[in-house]
Amino acid sequence: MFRRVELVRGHWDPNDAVGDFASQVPAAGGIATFVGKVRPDGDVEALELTHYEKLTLPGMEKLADEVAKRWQLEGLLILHRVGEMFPGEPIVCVSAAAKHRRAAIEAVDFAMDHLKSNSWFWKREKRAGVWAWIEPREQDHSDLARWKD
Amino acid sequence: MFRRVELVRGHWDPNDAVGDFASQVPAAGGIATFVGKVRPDGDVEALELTHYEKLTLPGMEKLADEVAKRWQLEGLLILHRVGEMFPGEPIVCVSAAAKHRRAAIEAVDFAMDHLKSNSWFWKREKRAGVWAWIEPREQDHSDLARWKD
Amino acid sequence: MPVTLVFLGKLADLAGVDQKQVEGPLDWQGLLDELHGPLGSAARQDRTRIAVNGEVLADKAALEAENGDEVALLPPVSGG
Amino acid sequence: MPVTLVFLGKLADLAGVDQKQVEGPLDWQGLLDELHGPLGSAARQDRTRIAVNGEVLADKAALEAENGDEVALLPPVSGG
Repeated sequence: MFRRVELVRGHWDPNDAVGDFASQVPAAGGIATFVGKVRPDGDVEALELTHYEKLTLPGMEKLADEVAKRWQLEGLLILHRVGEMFPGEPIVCVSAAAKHRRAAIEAVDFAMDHLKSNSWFWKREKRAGVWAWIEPREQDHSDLARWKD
Repeated sequence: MFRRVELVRGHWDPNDAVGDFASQVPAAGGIATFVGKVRPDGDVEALELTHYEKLTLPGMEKLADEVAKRWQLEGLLILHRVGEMFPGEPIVCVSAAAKHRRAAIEAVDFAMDHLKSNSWFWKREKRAGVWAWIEPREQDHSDLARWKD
Repeated sequence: MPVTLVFLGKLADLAGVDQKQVEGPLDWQGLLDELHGPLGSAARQDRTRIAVNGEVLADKAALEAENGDEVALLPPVSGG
Repeated sequence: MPVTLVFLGKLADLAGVDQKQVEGPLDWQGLLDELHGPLGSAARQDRTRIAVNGEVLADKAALEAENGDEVALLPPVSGG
């Protein structure tokens, strides 16, 4: 299985990454992708994602292991931006290639739920020049609960 | 809501289409995408998708109406190739842009299930120089049943 | 201008043509009279649908086509 | 080389620094003695986790760090 799991430290284009990924998985019948962006929500001026070197990327690798174990994939791409970014900029890109459609879509869905609520990222937003840390959201925990066996 | 629903008649790059689509939905927090290709399965030499002018595209438009009614989207892209194509070539691309992740992913999942089993396409494959029509698959009907209220 | 019959998918193979003109008016029995052998059997199958000018009939036995109409014979879609 | 404390997320704001060196060995009580005011309260919260050299402790009260170790204080991740 082709696999690419990385932290992205500067400006990037997830669409290019997905194009490269697609060329690596010629045997796949389908590729599902999710790209998350900094929502241009009213008054958010900037967003900063902090990570912890010793946990964040290793945690993403473990997540990739689990996704690869649960679904039969031809390829898996997990890219997550860190640092300071602005509304409209991409934060995360997950892409899964599989022989069958459902496997690809479910793998992306699962990886996104876990990246969002169970990965070592701390997020703060700047509004009106003031930074504030984002607390966990209840929605993320209910998203995650969907995958409990 | 931005919306693009089309039949594609020649060679195409879904990744370019998704890139264009993304630029049309600046307010979206996330974009989910599925791209289906002609599976390079052993001995399939070519695949031909027949459509019926008076039903196929109108049916895809109706499907887009239903998706837009069920989920709050910023944009919806449904592209489906017709004609003769070869293993590895893209057949279908569905992309949904939404404020929230789950809406985008579910909209794509729903649209794919309905495109695959409930749209006016007839498919035949060429193996060892001989064309044969593809019959409906049971799996498609069970995929579709997931969405019944 | 007569009624145009349009054959989709494998029905085009069975008909040997994609389209055929027949004189209207055309009802369900009249259509079956035009379709011989395996093509007639395929048309009778429950899962084969009929559309008139792009409207799929709920009950194909209710077919009533006039000259100028387009009658499409639709086998089950392929899926997958 | 002493123990390195690493403060993540809002704990870095409360600490006023991202990192701090303290003399080992360091157990849970020793760590709390280093963390004053709101930082100490945040560290005590159930949802704040502790990692030693990249291994998250199941029970943070079992902390046993030696000189050279890196002890990270991890508030709840942000999600969304």
